[in-house]
Amino acid sequence: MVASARILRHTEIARGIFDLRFFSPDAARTATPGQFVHIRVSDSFDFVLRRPLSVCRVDPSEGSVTVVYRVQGAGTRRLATMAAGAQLDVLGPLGQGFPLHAGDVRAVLVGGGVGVPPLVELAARLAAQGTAVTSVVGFQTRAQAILQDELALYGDVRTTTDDGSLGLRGLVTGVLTQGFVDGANRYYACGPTPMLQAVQRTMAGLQVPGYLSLEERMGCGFGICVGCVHPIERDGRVQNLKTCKDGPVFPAGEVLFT
Amino acid sequence: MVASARILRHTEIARGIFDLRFFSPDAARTATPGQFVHIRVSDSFDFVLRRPLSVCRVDPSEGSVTVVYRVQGAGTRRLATMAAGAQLDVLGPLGQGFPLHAGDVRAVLVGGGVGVPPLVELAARLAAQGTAVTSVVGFQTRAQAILQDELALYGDVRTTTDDGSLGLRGLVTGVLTQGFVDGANRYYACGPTPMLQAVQRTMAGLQVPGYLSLEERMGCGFGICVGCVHPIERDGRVQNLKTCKDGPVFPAGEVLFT
Amino acid sequence: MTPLPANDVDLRVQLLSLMLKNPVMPASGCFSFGREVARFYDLGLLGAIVVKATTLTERMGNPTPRVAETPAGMLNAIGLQNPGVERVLEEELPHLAKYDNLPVIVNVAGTAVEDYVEVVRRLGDSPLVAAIELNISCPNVKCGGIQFGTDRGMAAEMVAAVKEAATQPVIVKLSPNVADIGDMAQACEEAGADALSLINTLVGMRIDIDRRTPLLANGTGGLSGPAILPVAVRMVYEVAARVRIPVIGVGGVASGRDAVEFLQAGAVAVQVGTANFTDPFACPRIIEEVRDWCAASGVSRVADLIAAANPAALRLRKERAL
Amino acid sequence: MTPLPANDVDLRVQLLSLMLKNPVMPASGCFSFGREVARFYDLGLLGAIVVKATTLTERMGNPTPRVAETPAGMLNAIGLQNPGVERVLEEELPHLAKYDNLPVIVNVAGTAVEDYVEVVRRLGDSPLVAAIELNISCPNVKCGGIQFGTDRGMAAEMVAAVKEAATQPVIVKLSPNVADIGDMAQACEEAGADALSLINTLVGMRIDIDRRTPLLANGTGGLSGPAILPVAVRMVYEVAARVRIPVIGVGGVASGRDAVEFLQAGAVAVQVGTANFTDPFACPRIIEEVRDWCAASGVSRVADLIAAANPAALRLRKERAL
Ligand SMILES: Cc1cc2nc3c(=O)[nH]c(=O)nc-3n(C[C@H](O)[C@H](O)[C@H](O)COP(=O)(O)OP(=O)(O)OC[C@H]3O[C@@H](n4cnc5c(N)ncnc54)[C@H](O)[C@@H]3O)c2cc1C
Ligand SMILES: Cc1cc2nc3c(=O)[nH]c(=O)nc-3n(C[C@H](O)[C@H](O)[C@H](O)COP(=O)(O)OP(=O)(O)OC[C@H]3O[C@@H](n4cnc5c(N)ncnc54)[C@H](O)[C@@H]3O)c2cc1C
Ligand SMILES: Cc1cc2nc3c(=O)[nH]c(=O)nc-3n(C[C@H](O)[C@H](O)[C@H](O)COP(=O)(O)O)c2cc1C
Ligand SMILES: Cc1cc2nc3c(=O)[nH]c(=O)nc-3n(C[C@H](O)[C@H](O)[C@H](O)COP(=O)(O)O)c2cc1C
Ligand code: FES
Ligand code: FES
Repeated sequence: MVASARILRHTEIARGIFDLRFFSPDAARTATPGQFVHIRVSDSFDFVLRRPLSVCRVDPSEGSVTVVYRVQGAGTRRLATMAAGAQLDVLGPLGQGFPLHAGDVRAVLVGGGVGVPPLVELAARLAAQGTAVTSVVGFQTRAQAILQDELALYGDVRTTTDDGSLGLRGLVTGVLTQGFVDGANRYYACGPTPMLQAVQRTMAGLQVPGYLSLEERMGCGFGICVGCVHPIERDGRVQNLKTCKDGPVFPAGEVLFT
Repeated sequence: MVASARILRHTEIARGIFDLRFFSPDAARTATPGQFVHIRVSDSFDFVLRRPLSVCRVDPSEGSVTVVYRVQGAGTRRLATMAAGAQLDVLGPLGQGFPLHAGDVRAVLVGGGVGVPPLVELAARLAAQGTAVTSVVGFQTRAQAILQDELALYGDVRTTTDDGSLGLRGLVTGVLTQGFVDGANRYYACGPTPMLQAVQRTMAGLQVPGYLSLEERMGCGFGICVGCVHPIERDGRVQNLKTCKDGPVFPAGEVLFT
Repeated sequence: MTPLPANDVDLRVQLLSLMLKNPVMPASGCFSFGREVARFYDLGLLGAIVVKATTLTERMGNPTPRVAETPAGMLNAIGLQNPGVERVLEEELPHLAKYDNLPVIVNVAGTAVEDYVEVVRRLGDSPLVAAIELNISCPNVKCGGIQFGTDRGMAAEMVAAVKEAATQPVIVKLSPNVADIGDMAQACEEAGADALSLINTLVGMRIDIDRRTPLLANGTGGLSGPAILPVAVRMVYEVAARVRIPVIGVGGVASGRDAVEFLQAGAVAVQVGTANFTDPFACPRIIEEVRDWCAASGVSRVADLIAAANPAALRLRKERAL
Repeated sequence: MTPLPANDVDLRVQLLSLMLKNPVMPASGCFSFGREVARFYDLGLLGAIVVKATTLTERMGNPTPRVAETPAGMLNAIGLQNPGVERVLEEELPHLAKYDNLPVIVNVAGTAVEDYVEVVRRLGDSPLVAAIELNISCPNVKCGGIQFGTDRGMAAEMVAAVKEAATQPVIVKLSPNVADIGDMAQACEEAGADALSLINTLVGMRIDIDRRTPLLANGTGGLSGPAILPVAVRMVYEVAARVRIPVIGVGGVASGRDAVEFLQAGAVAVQVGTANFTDPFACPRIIEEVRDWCAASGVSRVADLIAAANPAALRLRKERAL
């Protein structure tokens, strides 16, 4: 659950976006797509909080887990300085990932920015169970587009960018039309909150059920601080559930936005 | 004055005691024995204060400065992890070193523990100006004895240890007899405060003038925080002078101990 | 002092009528009700456990973001989210019964004296609850909490009312956001507090300069973590020299050395908060580090460290022992 | 917001009658009288300079150790060592005359109201002194200093007395060791303060556990550095929304982003203390980092950042401008 994991590979795959692979046989065996790891970027008190990063790929045979992250602030900047061979303090896998439904014929995956990484392992598992996968991924601009090739291994990928520098200009929801989601049993979405909100609304209109992976600021990452909650309507009442423990993935129909 | 200096060599020379050589042509040219450098051991806020370490050797031709330090607490422990090739944030040389007196025939050098390092460069300069050098160095135990060979290049070295595991058992002052200091024009001492106090008393009794290098906790290291003062009797009055700027070396006769 | 074998160190400390197997316990709100951490290690290792603040009725807490990082610390504005005392008793505490000698301390919060009293009354029926920790120092709720902790008279009134209702010992948790902590401590002692714990968090704020707004949805939050340790040590030192009741030290404990520092300042035990987030194994690690430090320093009984650096507090302790 | 060339950023801010070339100045006691730092860089780069606390007569200060390191901070207990106002005027300030547009702010301390008044009177004759900073918040001297800063009535009395004697504007420096900083700020405003600076240090302690005694000879000391930044930002935010006089932010500023955070909280300028010890070039570096942040964020006038994240303070600022 907590491990000092050796970094196997650490490369910049787009401007300021890194692919980090570390050795953690247990996590590689047990992690499911949508779960995350909670990484301590330094033993300095400058960073008393760990950083949550979604599992992007696991390779149980190699015993490796891969995360893909964007340098955002001081912590990820520090993380980016760590070289292959160094030891990383990793807690996880944590949380509830994306539930798979064995009978699904077709699933639509929607990702925005650094919300795309968890969709890769998800696409692989869906494909493995025979569910057809179509992905829609949105980025600010071409230079920040990531993981389309990886997703393309498992099905069609549509790309949008805010500035039109790659794929369609506009938001991912622009792609989510009746025709596009035709035949889809389910959708899975991960990305910034405004995107999730728009996707939830659009897909509800198109009557496709799905799951959202929420992003909240975390203290502990495993349920003891109650910092990361999100309002969820469940069992007929609104509850502030912990996204680190009860989530980050929730049924889209239960998620409330304010 | 402030430099990012490359570490040229970093080796453990006794249990928990390190020899650190870094590249700093300016400091190597200008530093005098008894001055110190103020080192930032990390850019983490865990260490908002720099660490003062005495200049042990300079090599102007190589552009290098050497310090010798003992791992004491968190900061020096951190410093000890830095490898040759890494960059070190060094401020200095700082403070007033040991004054040399050209006509001196013989000088006695007294060092205790990690107070010994500054005596090495001092011994070299004294020898170069034709002053005969005798050193008395004290350590807790044999495993912590350092720099006797270096000092021996410039004259006789007497060693004492608290436990008798090397040289004479007891304190350095045990060596400082009338016969031993015979013909000495001056003494120079650096070490823990109780040692300095004892040496001051003993040498005053033997009527040999000298200098003490004081150790006080420092904030800034260059005179702006007024943290590092020591009571000095000068110009007929007691003043709290800054050991970082007015010292760390003071004429022994001026130094007050409480 | 000559070193000892680590196994020869007696870690026990006495807190009121409780003999704790060691002086380390998690701080309220930084351990939930223990269930999550029980996946990581045996809670039976702990000296005691302090659970999340409990109020009379369920509370949803504040909007998010509720946490932010700061240099050597963090801010939180959880806002006392908890399921209310009934569900705490029914759902959250029972799993703790299986641990041998694990005193359960329940942190109690509210907005009015009557609420506090009622929660304490209901907890009084539970044999599982070893002590009450009265949280009059929560900076993150609009009404209640901290104002009791920064007003001498209100604090005393609260403590007296709760003491009357309580069947278990009452530990009062003090706020550091005051000009004179010793005076607050004394007020609580005089009003009947059985022990004190300090400190709760300092009020702080971070601003998201790119969005030009406070980072926490609540605006301000409580500052915790290593950053506040020197403030906490100072307050423990001052209070331990002022009152005769035992003091528990809280604030920034992240290592065995930190724990020893609080003990020497005059605390009989320490609570560990934020460090649990950085390192889920913080508490058992700190216990082992205390043991190792004692062994290396030749200290055979950790209880001998209490107030060792605080002569006035030591004198009070000795008087009390007579 | 579209990025700008760094040279297009107007860094000037108005502090009372002074137009500062930028909002960054060293904090009192963390720059001595400027002579040592002048060896490192041109002091003319600074927005202003605040010099070491000055008392009526010479003070020797406290015994050593006077400083200790803490997580993301330090403690100090200097105890106001300074040569007294006469020698400050004769020996320490004159070298500052050579800098163009470098307002000199003299920090004044003492033990009794009359001392403060007398120091201020003597400084009144010096054309070099642009403003007085009244230090009613020094935690490190036995009598005087902090008790003025933690008692509403005493603070008001002090400010009124000093204002009567002063020919220069009076900035009152507040202590964070209070339960209600807004109330203290208001008391000072009502008593006639021209501006406020906050915060001074929090009272803290470290113990040398191997020697079993407080690390500082004075026992307690003042906590400064990044650790206290969130406390300072919160207090600036609260005070800026409460008083109409300008506020200067102090506490843990170590980067341009930190300075911007204080400005957005409502400060018109910032003081840099402890960071000067970590990095002798901290002040000019921070000025450049503020410039670069503004340029990257498309902010053409740094003055537009003042209170940008504090709507209530912004409203007060606009009212004042009318
Ligand atoms: C469940 C989950 C999964 C995530 N997966 C990924 C991923 O796969 N790839 C990726 O690039 N990013 C991911 N993020 C976002 C990532 O955690 C933040 O970008 C990162 O924590 C920022 O840290 P920092 O030190 O760079 O920023 P700082 O601003 O220095 O961080 C300060 C504090 O704020 C928190 N924080 C800052 N921004 C965010 C944010 N957007 N979301 C949550 N916390 C934040 C940090 O964790 C830290 O506690 C995920 C977030 C969550 C909650
Ligand atoms: C002028 C001068 C020259 C010195 N030269 C040498 C030398 O050549 N070799 C050597 O081994 N040591 C030397 N020392 C002592 C050395 O500075 C300390 O051992 C070191 O700073 C301890 O840092 P730390 O992080 O390991 O300890 P910590 O305890 O983590 O340090 C915390 C703070 O206390 C200060 N501190 C702790 N112990 C001392 C001490 N004994 N003296 C001064 N400050 C202390 C640190 O600088 C730091 O600010 C010198 C001290 C001074 C004042
Ligand atoms: C996320 C969080 C939640 C907290 N909740 C409570 C609480 O419910 N009741 C309480 O008395 N203190 C609460 N505290 C304060 C801690 O118990 C402790 O007093 C404080 O954090 C200082 O200790 P630390 O520095 O070890 O974290 C909370 C602290 C944090 C960080
Ligand atoms: C060594 C030292 C000496 C100080 N001396 C004074 C002083 O003489 N007068 C004063 O008003 N504040 C004094 N202070 C407080 C600082 O001016 C400042 O308010 C405080 O350190 C917080 O800022 P910082 O975190 O940037 O250091 C001193 C602080 C330090 C660290
Ligand atoms: S992050 Fe602590 S409970 Fe979720
Ligand atoms: S260490 Fe700051 S004045 Fe000497």
